[in-house]
Amino acid sequence: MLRFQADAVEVAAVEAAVTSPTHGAILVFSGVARDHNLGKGVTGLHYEAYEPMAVAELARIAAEVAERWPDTRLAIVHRVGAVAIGEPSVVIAVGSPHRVAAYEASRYAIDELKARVPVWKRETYADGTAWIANRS
Amino acid sequence: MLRFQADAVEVAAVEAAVTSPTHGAILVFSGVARDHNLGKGVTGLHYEAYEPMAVAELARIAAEVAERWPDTRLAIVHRVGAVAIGEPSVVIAVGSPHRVAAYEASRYAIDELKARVPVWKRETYADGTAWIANRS
Amino acid sequence: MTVVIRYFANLRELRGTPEESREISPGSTAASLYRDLGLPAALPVAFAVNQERVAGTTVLCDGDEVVFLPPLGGG
Amino acid sequence: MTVVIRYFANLRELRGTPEESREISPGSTAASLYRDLGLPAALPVAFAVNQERVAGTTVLCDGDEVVFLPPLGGG
Repeated sequence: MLRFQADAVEVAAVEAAVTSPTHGAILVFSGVARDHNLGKGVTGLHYEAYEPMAVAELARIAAEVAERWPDTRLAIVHRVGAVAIGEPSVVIAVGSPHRVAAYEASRYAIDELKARVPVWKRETYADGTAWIANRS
Repeated sequence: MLRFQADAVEVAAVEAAVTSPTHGAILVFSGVARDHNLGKGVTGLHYEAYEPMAVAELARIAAEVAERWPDTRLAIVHRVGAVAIGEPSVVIAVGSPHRVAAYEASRYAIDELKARVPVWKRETYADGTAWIANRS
Repeated sequence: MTVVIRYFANLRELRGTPEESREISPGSTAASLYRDLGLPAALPVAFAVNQERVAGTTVLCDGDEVVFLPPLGGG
Repeated sequence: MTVVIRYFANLRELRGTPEESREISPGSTAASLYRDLGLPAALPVAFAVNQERVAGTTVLCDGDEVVFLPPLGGG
């Protein structure tokens, strides 16, 4: 499960995608829309993706994870369109026989996603909007 | 939320306990009962805790997390009694403004739990049972 | 020869369209096309051609899909 | 003087009871009590008195709750 969707993410479904009876550790990361950023109140978020390339990039990240942590399973769901404050904009689930690999793979996936996947975020404030880049 | 319970863990409830509108990252670790260990098929698990001391130890770990990663929130729920294969025996949720702290705090919590909290695990096989210690 | 340009985020807003076709002269590169379009020189864009990240010096071919990638904000 | 001993996991199974009271002589330590009970010397137990982890050399007091901690298996 590697995809973009406009609907709210059902975290349990992403987790279920990596669950298996041989996996002792499941780690679920949710990036949640915050009510403030850089000292300003944020009232809403909007995500936009260059979707065919973004999906291809997610697939490459998944392939890298599979190579580095061979027994893990990975699922990534990212929102596009409007995301309300408090909702996850991205959910990354990793299943692994051992927890150390789960932590490493999860962190690799979110770090690489932020650095490489063509997705953009627009924040809405009381007095306007701005496109916000990830700090590298 | 730091507790032991006989009932199945509702992961969403543990996650909700650390969610706040100021927190950009939520990380949920689940330790799941596996169907095998050390080459043997496992048909069921049983956990036993020295509960007053175990709860006190969880509280100490939570205090350490709060000191090292000041803006995080932590919830830990551990099962006691019978745990079916595929069910989580422990769920640890961390909410944090920033993801790096979430990963570090979560990993610290599960590592310390395994090393310090007085809980024991008995595995059931086709041909008997055994108490299984964590590798240190 | 013709390329298709897709715009995202602030570049889409700036350009006022998500997509356009553009005649280019042979030898045009991703970076020279960006300049020729009069897009902001200060924006630290990266370049993608046919959904692969490329250097700005990449020479464009007829039918290429070109995307200028503003700083990313996923996650 | 009397201490209360609580047993867990394999020690509970071995001893056949979750808890017992025991008369001890003054100067008894957590480790000497473990030996006096005839519990397995090979088991790498740790010691808790009144829910605090202590060294085996800790001298016991009247009314103490003593627990021998077999290797942990939580998580």
